[in-house]
Amino acid sequence: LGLGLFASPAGAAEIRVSAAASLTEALQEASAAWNAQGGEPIAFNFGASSLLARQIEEGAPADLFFSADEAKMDGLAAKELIDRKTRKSLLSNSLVLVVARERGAHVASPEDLLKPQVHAIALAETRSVPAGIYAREYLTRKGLWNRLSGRIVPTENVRAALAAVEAGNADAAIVYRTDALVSKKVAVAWEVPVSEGPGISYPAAVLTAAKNARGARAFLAFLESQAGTAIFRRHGFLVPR
Amino acid sequence: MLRIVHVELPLGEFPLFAHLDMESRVTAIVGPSGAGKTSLLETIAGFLTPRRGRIELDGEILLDAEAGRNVPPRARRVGYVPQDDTLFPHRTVRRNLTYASDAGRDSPAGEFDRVVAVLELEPLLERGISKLSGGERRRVAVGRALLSHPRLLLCDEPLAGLHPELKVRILSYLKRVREEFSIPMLYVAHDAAEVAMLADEVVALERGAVVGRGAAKSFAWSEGMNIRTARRPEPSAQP
Amino acid sequence: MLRIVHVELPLGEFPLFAHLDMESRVTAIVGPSGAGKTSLLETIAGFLTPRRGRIELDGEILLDAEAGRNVPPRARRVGYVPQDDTLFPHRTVRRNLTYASDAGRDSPAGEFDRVVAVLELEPLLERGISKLSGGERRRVAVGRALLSHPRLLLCDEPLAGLHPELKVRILSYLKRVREEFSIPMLYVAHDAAEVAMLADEVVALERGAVVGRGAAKSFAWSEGMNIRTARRPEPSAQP
Amino acid sequence: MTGFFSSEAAWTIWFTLRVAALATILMTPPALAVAWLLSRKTWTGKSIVETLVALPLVMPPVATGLILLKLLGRRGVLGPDLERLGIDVVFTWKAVVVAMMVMSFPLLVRGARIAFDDVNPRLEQMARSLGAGEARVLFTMTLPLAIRGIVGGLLLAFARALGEFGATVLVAGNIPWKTSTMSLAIYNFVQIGRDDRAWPLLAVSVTICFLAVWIGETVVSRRGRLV
Amino acid sequence: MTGFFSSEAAWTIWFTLRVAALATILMTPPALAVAWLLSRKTWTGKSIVETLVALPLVMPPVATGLILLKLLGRRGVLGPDLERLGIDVVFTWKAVVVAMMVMSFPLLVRGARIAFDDVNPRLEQMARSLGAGEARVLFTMTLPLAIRGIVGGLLLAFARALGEFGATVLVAGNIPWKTSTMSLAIYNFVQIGRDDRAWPLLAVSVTICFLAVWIGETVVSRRGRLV
Ligand SMILES: Nc1ncnc2c1ncn2[C@@H]1O[C@H](COP(=O)(O)OP(=O)(O)OP(=O)(O)O)[C@@H](O)[C@H]1O
Ligand SMILES: Nc1ncnc2c1ncn2[C@@H]1O[C@H](COP(=O)(O)OP(=O)(O)OP(=O)(O)O)[C@@H](O)[C@H]1O
Ligand SMILES: [Mg+2]
Ligand SMILES: [Mg+2]
Repeated sequence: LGLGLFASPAGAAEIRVSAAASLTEALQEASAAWNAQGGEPIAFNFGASSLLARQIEEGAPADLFFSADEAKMDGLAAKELIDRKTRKSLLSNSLVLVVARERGAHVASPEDLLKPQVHAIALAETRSVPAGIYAREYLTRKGLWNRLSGRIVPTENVRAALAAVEAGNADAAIVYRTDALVSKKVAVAWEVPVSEGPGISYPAAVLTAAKNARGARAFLAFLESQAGTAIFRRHGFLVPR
Repeated sequence: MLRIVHVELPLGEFPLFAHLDMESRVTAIVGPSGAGKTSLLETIAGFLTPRRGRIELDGEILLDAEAGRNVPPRARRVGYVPQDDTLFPHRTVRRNLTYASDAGRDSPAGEFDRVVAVLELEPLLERGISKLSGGERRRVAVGRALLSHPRLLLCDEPLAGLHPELKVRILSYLKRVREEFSIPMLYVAHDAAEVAMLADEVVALERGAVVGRGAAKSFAWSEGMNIRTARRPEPSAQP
Repeated sequence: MLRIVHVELPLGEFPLFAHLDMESRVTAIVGPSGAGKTSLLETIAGFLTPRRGRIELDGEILLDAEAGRNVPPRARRVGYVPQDDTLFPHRTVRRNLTYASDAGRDSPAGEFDRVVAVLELEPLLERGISKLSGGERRRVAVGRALLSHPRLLLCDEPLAGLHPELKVRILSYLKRVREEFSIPMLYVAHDAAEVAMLADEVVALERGAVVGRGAAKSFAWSEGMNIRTARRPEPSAQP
Repeated sequence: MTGFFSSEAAWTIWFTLRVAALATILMTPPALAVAWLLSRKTWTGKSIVETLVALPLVMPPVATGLILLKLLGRRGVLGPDLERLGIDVVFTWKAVVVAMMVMSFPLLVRGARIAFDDVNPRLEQMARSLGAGEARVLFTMTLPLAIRGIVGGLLLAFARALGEFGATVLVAGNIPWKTSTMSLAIYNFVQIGRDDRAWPLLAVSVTICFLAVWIGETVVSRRGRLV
Repeated sequence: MTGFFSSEAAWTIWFTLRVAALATILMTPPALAVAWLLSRKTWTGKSIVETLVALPLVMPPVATGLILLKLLGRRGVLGPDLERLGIDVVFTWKAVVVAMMVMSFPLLVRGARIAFDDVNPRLEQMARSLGAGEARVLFTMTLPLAIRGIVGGLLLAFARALGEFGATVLVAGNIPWKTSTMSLAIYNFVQIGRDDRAWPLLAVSVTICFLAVWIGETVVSRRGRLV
């Protein structure tokens, strides 16, 4: 078990990107394209935005942070951990109300959530997880939050909320459109119009502690480029222009 | 009475092969180390299961290998004093002695006190087994077997390592047990005197087979078997 | 020579109190069950640490409670045959016998074969301990002690449960060991004949104290100590 | 306690203690049974059962959680039957107990199995020949003689139950005043960066663990005095 | 393997095996030492050490991970010193090993400690009086006689190392081709709803677990033949 065995393929000139788990597939595709045009290798670290933020606060090495919500980014900005000039809100997403594809509750609009046969509504943790925070914001704006709070089931994250609906133990869930598309067992009952919805945005920024800031900026630029945005669109994200 | 019919049990080098009827009340089993004495006793107790043969006690079949019948140790009601004591290490002396009666095998009233007195176990009753001397252990093992209200007693050198005086007292008690309750006894011993004192009959084992048998008094002790006659042995020590 | 000076060790009911010089080559220790024989041996071997007293072997101080000196068992070079064998269950007979020499305590050349021959252990050498009979265990324990190239042998009933014939052979070998290598020996036994044959001197323990002492031949065996003389004991069994 | 902790935190602590204890208790009989079978009987596919038992350790908790959800969910394998019986597991305290049981099961089984292996079968034989039935043998010989390993396993199991997070959050959700255990609460506080509120809870679980260890020690050594 | 699995999955499996094995190996000596001290020596604050050892079980993994991060992170307690030595742990395979070690340490310690407790001290005494030094006693008596418990503990520890997620993801991150273990990969696949890619990996870890169990069984029973 020579330690040499553990030498990672990526050498010194790599771009370390901490990104929200929900971006995994889009970003992997993007990095492939980026490499194809001769970009430096990318080392991703996928996880829950909040934990990624914690890692950065504790000085874990990263060049670029791609969060699933502004709050986390603000937190880092307040601690002077990101290079403000590079901060960009690249993507947006929309919330959807989903029910089980078979024998799902008859819900066609948020108001239908008040129906008595809707017992449980799965949301990602509404204090810490972006998707949950957005969903709460939306329900509050709709004046439904307080009337529904008894039925809310906070789950670890969006995926768990979907799993709850798939398993039939939640009658409905509010998740990102991108995640809803992935699951075959759920159907979109109602798509929150961007106008009504909360301002969902995925900010990205180069970190002040970045070892490879130049590379990070370059990759960020690539993600903004035509090629980059095309990929995100294909994965169901909205790209505000 | 105990009948052992063509019992065959594989051991290390050789098989144990036993075919005996024991009408006598106390049968002494003698034989060199590794002859199969313990194995024989454990077969009767049901700890070892022979490949062949039949064992009957008072007409009841305890084991019939051919017929596939095998009464479990629990139902054999045989009191066994193993060579290595096998006391229950997590129980006091008292709770070792009462184990059988707790399990529903009550001995006659007063028996407990009597046994404890004869074996001189009073001072030890509340002790843990790990705090006993070798001889004290032996006595507890004997007591435990006596208090299991058995139909048959199997004693594997019950008095090994006991002081002669005590030995005599215990022997005379065992004798009384045999007479009062007429419990037959199989008794492994090495000491001619001990055998002569207690046994009616002697069976000699060697390499797993019965090689000699006779009334205890008249039993032909091979040269040196009685240590007295062997004061000056030729140094047969060299290889 | 072994000197035990005012050694005091707390036991169950009573303390062990020993004060002895042993000039003789083989000292037999006799006494009723629970007298403290094993405790005495384990004190000399260093398994038990007395509260008071001193122990010297050939002038070297093994223990001096007052001076806080206590040579660890490892350095005492004492061969001990415990009453309960204490064989190494995870090693074969051979690797039990060679344990000491593996640890650097080599016996004289040829000793291994000689001991194995006398104790008749050849057929068992590659066996696991769990597959031995009681007497076979004893013999392995004796062999292991003999092969540890000791300055002093402590034998706690080494021949208990052995067949007279074999007993005689082993005794005569121990006798030879004592003469050839002049290894002094402490020997716990219950059999008058055994003692008479091997020992020069007898020490009687009772309730932890030395109550009698004398040359083996002339030793005054209390009534019944020699089982032969006790053929018809008055039934002292009733409580 | 409620003085220092918010009433919600106090509830969470008390709730966690009860479910963890309940899970450990409920788990013990089956775990001991499995351990006994593994130790005493030889049967084909033994290694397979052992593997199954060990799985909750090997799989990432989230996977275990998903599998449990697929089993107990209303659309799951057992779900419909449970629903017919009017038992609702998922997203209730029952789910917490189930998750804890599954996750700590392997620890008790291992501990007990090894302890059973080390019990000298001759003692059990002797007990039988003194007239003890199998039940008596079990309760007067096997279990007391294996107590060290069993207590050790119970400690690990209880500790694991207290710490369980991944599987619980999936099947039970993280519902304040309903299914939120200390681990879940701590996880949340860490996520929102409120370490100041996470530490006190952490301190509590450490204290509980200390008490458990200490009790275990005394139980074992109490028995030890005899042995 | 690479035929069926993507080269990334193949790498992940191989990587996980190596780090889990390495973690188990590195952990063994200290764990056995601690277990031995707990079993053989009596000292004040023993229960406290035992509690500390058990902590990684009791705390939610995320807390353990965070504490490790605060220790090893660049802004952490040891971080600066490590950095000066040119060792960076966080977000490297080293972090994975550390996390696995910390999380499975308690399992081995418990197992070994109980096994040591059950070793008959007279055997060790006898070995000494036959001239064996402490080292020889340890290697010829204590360890061989405790082998069952030790192997059992090693199994649990290795299994736990394979399954570890919560702490690893914090200190090591979930970096493909660098720190991503099977557990992390499975978690990530589940997150993005790609269960189809999670199951094969799960199957692999189950298989590995089975092999480990099976090897453990044979090792123990091999020794068993003599005892
Ligand atoms: N660990 C212990 N704790 C308390 N008392 C003990 C312990 N071990 C032995 N004893 C007591 O000390 C006394 C002496 O024990 P020892 O083993 O030395 O007797 P012994 O002379 O060897 O007897 P035996 O001939 O039966 O072996 C006995 O009364 C015994 O009950
Ligand atoms: N488990 C075992 N496996 C293989 N062989 C065994 C086993 N147990 C005993 N033996 C062998 O069977 C033979 C008889 O053993 P047994 O214990 O019956 O002898 P014994 O007559 O009681 O001898 P002793 O007087 O020394 O106790 C011995 O040669 C012994 O080596
Ligand atoms: Mg025998
Ligand atoms: Mg003794």
